[in-house]
Amino acid sequence: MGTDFLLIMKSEVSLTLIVFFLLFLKIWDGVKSNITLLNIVNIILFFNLLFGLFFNTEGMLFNGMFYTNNTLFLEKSILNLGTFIISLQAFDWLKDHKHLLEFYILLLCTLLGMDFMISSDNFLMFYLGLELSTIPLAALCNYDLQKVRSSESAVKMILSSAFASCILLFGISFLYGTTGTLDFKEMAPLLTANKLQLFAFILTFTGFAFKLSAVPFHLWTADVYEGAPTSVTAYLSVISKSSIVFIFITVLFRLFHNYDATWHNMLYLTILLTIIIGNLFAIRQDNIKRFLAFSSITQVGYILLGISSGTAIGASAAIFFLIVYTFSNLGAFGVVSLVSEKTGKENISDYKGFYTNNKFASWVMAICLFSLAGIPPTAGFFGKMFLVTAGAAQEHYLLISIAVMNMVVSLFYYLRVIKAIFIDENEKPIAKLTGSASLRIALVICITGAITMGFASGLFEYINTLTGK
Amino acid sequence: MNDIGLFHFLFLSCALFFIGIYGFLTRRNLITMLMSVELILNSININFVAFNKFLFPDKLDGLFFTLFIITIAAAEAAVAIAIIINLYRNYNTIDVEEVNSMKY
Amino acid sequence: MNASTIIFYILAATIISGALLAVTSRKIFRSAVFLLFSLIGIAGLYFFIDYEFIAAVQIIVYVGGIIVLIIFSVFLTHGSGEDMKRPTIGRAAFAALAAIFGGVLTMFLISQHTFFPSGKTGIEPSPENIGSQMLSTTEHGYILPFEVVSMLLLAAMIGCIVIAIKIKVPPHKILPETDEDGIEIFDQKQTTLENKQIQL
Amino acid sequence: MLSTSLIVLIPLLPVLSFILIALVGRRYFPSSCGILGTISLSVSFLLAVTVAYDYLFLVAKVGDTYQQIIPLKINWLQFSPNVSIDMGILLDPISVMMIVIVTLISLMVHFYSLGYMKGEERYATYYSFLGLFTFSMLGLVLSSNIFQMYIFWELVGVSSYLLIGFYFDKPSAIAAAKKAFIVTRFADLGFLVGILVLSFYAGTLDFQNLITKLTTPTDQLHSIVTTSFLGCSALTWGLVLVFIGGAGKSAMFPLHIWLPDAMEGPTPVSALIHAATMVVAGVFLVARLFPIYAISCPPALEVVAWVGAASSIIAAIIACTQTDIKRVLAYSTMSQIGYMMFSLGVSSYGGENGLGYMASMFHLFTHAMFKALLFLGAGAVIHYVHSNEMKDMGGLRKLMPITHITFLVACLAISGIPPFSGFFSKEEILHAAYHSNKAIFGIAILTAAITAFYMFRLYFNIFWNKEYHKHNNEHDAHGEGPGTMLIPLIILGMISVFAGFIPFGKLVTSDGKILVTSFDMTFSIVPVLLATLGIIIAWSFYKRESLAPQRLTNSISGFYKSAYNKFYIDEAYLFITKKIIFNLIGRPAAWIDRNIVDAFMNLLATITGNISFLIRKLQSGKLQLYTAYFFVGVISFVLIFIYWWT
Amino acid sequence: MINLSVLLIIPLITALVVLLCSNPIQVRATALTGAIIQLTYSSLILYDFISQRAIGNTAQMLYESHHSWFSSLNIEYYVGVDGISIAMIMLTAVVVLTGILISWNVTKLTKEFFFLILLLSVGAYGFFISLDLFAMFFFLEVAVIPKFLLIGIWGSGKKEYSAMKLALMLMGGSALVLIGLLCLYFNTDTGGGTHTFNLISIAHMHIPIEAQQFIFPLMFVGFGVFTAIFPFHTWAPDGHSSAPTAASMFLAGISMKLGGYGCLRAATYLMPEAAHIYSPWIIGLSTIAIIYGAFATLMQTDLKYINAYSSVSHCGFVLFGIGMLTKTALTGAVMQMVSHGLMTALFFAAIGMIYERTHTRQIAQLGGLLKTIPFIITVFVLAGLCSLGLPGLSGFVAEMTIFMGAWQNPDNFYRIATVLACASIVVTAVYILRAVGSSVMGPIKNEAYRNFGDATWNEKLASITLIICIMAIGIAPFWLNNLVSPDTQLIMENIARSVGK
Repeated sequence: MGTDFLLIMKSEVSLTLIVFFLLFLKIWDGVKSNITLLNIVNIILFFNLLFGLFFNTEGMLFNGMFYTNNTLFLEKSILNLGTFIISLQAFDWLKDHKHLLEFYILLLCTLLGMDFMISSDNFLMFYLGLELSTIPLAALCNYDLQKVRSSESAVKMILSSAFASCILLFGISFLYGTTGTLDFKEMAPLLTANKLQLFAFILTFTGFAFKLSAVPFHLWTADVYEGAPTSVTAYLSVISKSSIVFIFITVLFRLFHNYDATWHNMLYLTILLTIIIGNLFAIRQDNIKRFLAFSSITQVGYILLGISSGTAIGASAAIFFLIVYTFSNLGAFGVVSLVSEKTGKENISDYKGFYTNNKFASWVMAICLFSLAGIPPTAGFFGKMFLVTAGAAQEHYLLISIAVMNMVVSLFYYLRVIKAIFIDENEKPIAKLTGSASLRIALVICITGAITMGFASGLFEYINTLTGK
Repeated sequence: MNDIGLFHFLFLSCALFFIGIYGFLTRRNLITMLMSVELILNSININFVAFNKFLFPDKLDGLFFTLFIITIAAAEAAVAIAIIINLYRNYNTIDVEEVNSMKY
Repeated sequence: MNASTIIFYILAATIISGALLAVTSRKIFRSAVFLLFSLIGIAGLYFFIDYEFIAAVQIIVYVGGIIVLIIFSVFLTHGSGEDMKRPTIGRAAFAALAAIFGGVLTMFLISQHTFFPSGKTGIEPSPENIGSQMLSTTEHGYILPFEVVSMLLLAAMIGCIVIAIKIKVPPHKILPETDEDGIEIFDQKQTTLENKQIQL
Repeated sequence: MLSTSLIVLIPLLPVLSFILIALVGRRYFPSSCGILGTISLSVSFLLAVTVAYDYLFLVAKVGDTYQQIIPLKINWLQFSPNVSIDMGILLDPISVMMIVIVTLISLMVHFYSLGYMKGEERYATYYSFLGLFTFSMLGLVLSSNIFQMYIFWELVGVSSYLLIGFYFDKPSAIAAAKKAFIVTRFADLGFLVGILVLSFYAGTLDFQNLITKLTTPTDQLHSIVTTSFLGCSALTWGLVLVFIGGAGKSAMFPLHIWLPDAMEGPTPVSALIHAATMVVAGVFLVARLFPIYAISCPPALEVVAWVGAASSIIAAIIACTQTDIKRVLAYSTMSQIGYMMFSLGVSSYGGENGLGYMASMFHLFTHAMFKALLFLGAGAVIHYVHSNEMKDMGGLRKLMPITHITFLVACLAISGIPPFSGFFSKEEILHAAYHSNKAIFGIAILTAAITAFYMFRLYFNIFWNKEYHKHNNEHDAHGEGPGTMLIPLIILGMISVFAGFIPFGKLVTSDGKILVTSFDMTFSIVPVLLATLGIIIAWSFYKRESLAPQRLTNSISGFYKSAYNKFYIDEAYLFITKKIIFNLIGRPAAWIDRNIVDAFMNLLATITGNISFLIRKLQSGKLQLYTAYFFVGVISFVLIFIYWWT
Repeated sequence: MINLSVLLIIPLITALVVLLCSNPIQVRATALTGAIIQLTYSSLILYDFISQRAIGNTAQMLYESHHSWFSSLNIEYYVGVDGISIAMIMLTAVVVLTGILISWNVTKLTKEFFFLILLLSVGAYGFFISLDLFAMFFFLEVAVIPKFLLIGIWGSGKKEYSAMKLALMLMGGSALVLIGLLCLYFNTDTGGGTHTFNLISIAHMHIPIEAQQFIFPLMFVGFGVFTAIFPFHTWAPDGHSSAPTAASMFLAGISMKLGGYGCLRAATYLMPEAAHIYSPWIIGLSTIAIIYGAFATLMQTDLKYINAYSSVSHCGFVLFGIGMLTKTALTGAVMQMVSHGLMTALFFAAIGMIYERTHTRQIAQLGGLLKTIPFIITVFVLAGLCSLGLPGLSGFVAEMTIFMGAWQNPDNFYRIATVLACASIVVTAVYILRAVGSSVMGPIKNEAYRNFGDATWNEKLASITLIICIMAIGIAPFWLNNLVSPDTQLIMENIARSVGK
């Protein structure tokens, strides 16, 4: 064990250390200024992000409870990056918040949970990671303590995810019962086409689908996203979702590869429903967070499309897309959080004439939305193209056609926002908003990422070499 | 207890599971919904324990899983109740049907 | 029909009836008590198959912890005395149908399946064994989940505290308000901010 | 000494003048533009005469046959190894004749306009357009390639459009210009398709090759003649379509409707374009392709003949009823061109039988002279009277003696009274018609009589009849225009008198060989007598104001009315365009576009929106319903993927 | 040495510099400088290309440059040009330059306006030089969204609706293209089960005929939407009419050409057998577009609508030429693209200039403008004349080439279609003359019209540039023909080879 142990688990170890450090800060209560605290935390998170990039050591620990490789390190870095950006964006929101440190403790605990979850090779660890990343998140949803919607969203989050975990656990229990093991590696060859196992697999799958908010298991998403504090929504829609996608890929590819015919079909149906329903709902939303929720549901459809290929390219496309998605979605959420923090306005109609006074923020929003819509030259285009290309390898052209045509529908609602911002006239547009420096940094990171990531072919190739292994 | 086998347990847990689901879908009080969740989790525990006992007694995987589920159930219940209480403060009700300010 | 069978059925009856009553009773307090019975029945079931440790945990955690928590929260939310509202007939029928259908389907699937026991000799689920495995890092060691779950408990605890704690001070955020004072405060804030931050 | 550069200069000088005036002249020396144009045209004319002289008498005759000479050919647009549009110059008797006519008439018009258009606001623009037209027309007649001809054909059309619409604030002028362009455009469609047909079978666009390919009896030609489409052979189709193009430009019935309206343009323009040059382009076109018509496809030639004949008689009848002097002249032009057309139509290729061809060209030449003269004369009258209507005129012979004399000469010439030029050319035509088609001959001779009648009706109405009443603000004692207007009249009058003596049979024949024309006095008696009769009737009716014409018109009022209304052809066209094309095609097309095609796209959007609205209840905000859907989803997935979709 | 990537870099840098500018004057100056440099460079490429060809360089694509981009999917940055692309590049350079000149006086958000225009041009250049289908698609879509913003922000009339419709329909088209592209990709085989987007290598592969039958319509219709193929043309009238002048010029001048070029390069060239099979359909649809567009134009009363519908008709010719599958017709189609691009840009420029002064585009409200703003009206009339196919201007040459080529197709159906298409030139004459006649000529309808100033220097420069180009093609079409026809010849050979098999 020794240093190897530390290096293999470096992300988790460092996160744990940070959590305890924050706990210590909280108990010590020596730093009174929120701003100082925030700066400290942001710096720590930045170093955590940097640290995540180096000294990568692949390995397996605790008899398969935990393993890691370069792909996972990359995935963890994506999560770290997203968390860092969100932390920067949350600056304005948190600088007056009473429970600042608790926020970070909870947040980093969920991140830790996600790290464990994606590193797990075992259903027990997977389940623990999942719950660790869910339960504190529900508490975070309630973080605007005085806001009705915040508690409503938290209630919906925790109860529906409890229900979903029950379904998932029910499935896991049968998987355990029919194979006698919880270990992915041991279980995989034991999965045969008998109906109870298939049943268990389907229950597990729906559990994942719930977490991914794939239709028809998505209904909690919009309400939770709308009610939660903007930064938490961003976290939910980007980090939480990414981590589930990562583990979902692992589970499908590593564990359930015997069922690939079934899960192709399941994904087929899910993708169709997800993309179509997500779009249909998104086109008539007015609350921008709710709108982004539905748009993120649609995005999940595309991610699943890439995954449905069942190939390494599909996995890399999904991971690549998630990087792009992190930048783009967080950029959009950054602007939303700026606006809602300063003015309390969250409706698309409030954004009319936004461009008159807030040029930079408008462009950030526009670029990020274009990236989400998959419009070149933003990175989203590449992300989506690769997903669709990977998905097309299955030669389900009907599915591909519907997916691609739905990109047009989704363009419509992204353009609605763009239209409100740039085109629509407004007598009283939102005044000039000044965000904190850290928010500005976050936005700059986001648009830089949203523009340049697509051209960074090296990254995609790198992911591809990792997943190809 | 020769004739009390795995299937008895499984059927029992299965019944409990769906009773829990029924409760979750019908109870209008958030706390009772939470209680239904506990029922469901318990049914799953029975499953794990039964599988461990009857099929795979060589390892204690099922048992440990149950232990962790119980722990998590406790944690989940705690957080859920905290949230419910907070909700109650804001809404002055814990009727799930009335908690629908966000929709469509 | 021997004794153990009878015991099992009694336990099963307790569990099922407790559960059924818990999800149908219109008094929330009673509901909690029925749940308690059901959970105790389950603990009995664990005793029945000689998993004493887990049975003990079940009683301690559920009976001593969760049920108490629930009852506590029932008091906190002032809902104990009144009858709870009935679910609408449609909802109840639908839920019942779905649950029964799901249950039958699952049971059907289970009964169709042939389980393959490993046939190996078992490990005694004694507290010693459990304890040593729990803290072991080798094969079948559960130290990592143990640590993770401790983190989870920590997080849950902090979460509970943050959320449930009664806040006496006004909202953490000063939102623009309609009255003149509010605006004044807001404006002051804005100006001080602007000094420090570069405009977006 | 046919220097290529000199030949090229003939069309280039006008276009240079056009460019110079349009770009620079209009702004910096507007009043000198006329001089500039006239000078360039004079040079052009001199060159044309030189070239004609060289060609006809020095260079082109090999043996006894005039050769076609192509001094210049530039590959302009290559379609395939064989098929290309070349910009070239083709000299043969008819093109040489045409350049002389065009440059001469154009020069006259330029000169005349110096006086006529003086003081006009857009004087410079006018001259630039004249330059453009002359260039296009010269390009047309010199074309060595059928597509090149089409190109200049279109350019001529546009210049004509510009010149007709010269008075652009007059709605009638705009309408007339538009009409002229569109009608000829429609006809050009036939020309274009005809070119496509011919070139496809001939595999070339070059006149020389085209004619060779389509007249040499080979298997290929055989296949064209036998490939039939809707009952006619491909070649017939091609030639008829090409003829439609020609008919459009030459205002043949029923595509003539634009010509009378085109008189809205300045009168010198009418003289140039709508009397002497552009309108004979159709005749020129048929003449250019004559070997093909005559040798390979007599049926098409038959069509030409009958259309020509019909046009000539119809136009003549209408001309009798018109009161606008320019319109009378316009119909007479149409009638005379009909003459040329059927003359070509009754001709055949080579030797004695090519008489009609020769006659047609001869008539083209003489007609150009006297018709230009007539228009210029009419222009002078209009210039003085400020009206186009006969009723405003009368008794002008004393006020405008020179105009009077020259006009009379022209009238005599057009009526075919010996020894004026018209007599000779008409005589040949009648001769040719007589020998090949008696029916057409009958029409022709009748037309000749009517021609004489209406020309003299015009003449008497302008210069005799009632006394001219001066208007209050009349300033001149005599009505003659400035010298620049008179000199062209005199020159053209001279030519009209003497042009009949040019030995056309030696110069312009269908096969380039000399055609000895016999002059048969006895044959000439009948037509001349008929023409004289026409004159006498006109004299008796219109010499003085009398009621005789009125009585006559009353007695045949129905016929008169329909002739006066141009046999309602305009109305028929109007019906087709306004009612059928606009209302039954255009409007529905626009409507369909908005309400079906576009609405379909909008409908898609609406449907999507509606579905979205309908399913909004799914997201009811109620947690238990969400869970219920979730649970139903799980069960359906289980059912679907375990039992159905495996 | 020529490097095609410079074509992308120049406008990109210009766009970035524009963003850094602080006042409108700098913005304009920068944009103009960039456009001029770009035009110069394009001309340099043209010159070099012609001289290369003259010295016998018969390589299919010149100035090729490969860079591996996403090697796991065999996506390359692969550029190269042949005569067709060069013609389109020149067109783009000219239209961009004139568009910038015409929009000299944009006062609302000047910086953004020029930025978007330059971004759009990057898309167009990229599209025309790409030889990799992925990159081509990339650039195709780059060119869409700026249009949305251009129309939405600076447009007039029901601009939101038009902008949205345009963006969605074009994206719908590109979605079809994308589906086709993916199917095509998975039907290629470079050996070892890998696939390729490389246009040239796909052209030398045999795509299974069944796949072609499926893919070709997708690609063709998809690109066709950009070219306003019937019945997916309805974005064009609304889009054109609502767009600001420069955007209209771009839209009709360049954007519609993206579609035509795509139909030719990506659909017809790569799937010759399917092109052969679907040729009657293409002809049918495009003939409908030609005739129907022309007749629909007849009834329009708004100058921009007139030109927009006539663009539908004229772009129908492009598809018509492509569908005919003869070398001459293909050449004609390319020429028509260039010609229509220039002509319609000129037309829109003229309409824009008129609108800027009169604030109306209804022909009924205009009249007698020839007296007050002769220069602009001359430009307008010239554009009209070019549109109706006056010899000496580019429209004639292109249309005639198409007709000549079309007639080479010895089949009665094609013949009839050709005659119908020819007939449209008459209708064209009718509506053009109607527009010109009633808006330009006649008495002055509104006394306010007397006070207009004629064109300013920038407007003059723009118009004259376009007119020179139009006349250069119209008077000396051989250079364009010689530039283009060897490459259409090559495409035809590809078709002939495949169909012959």
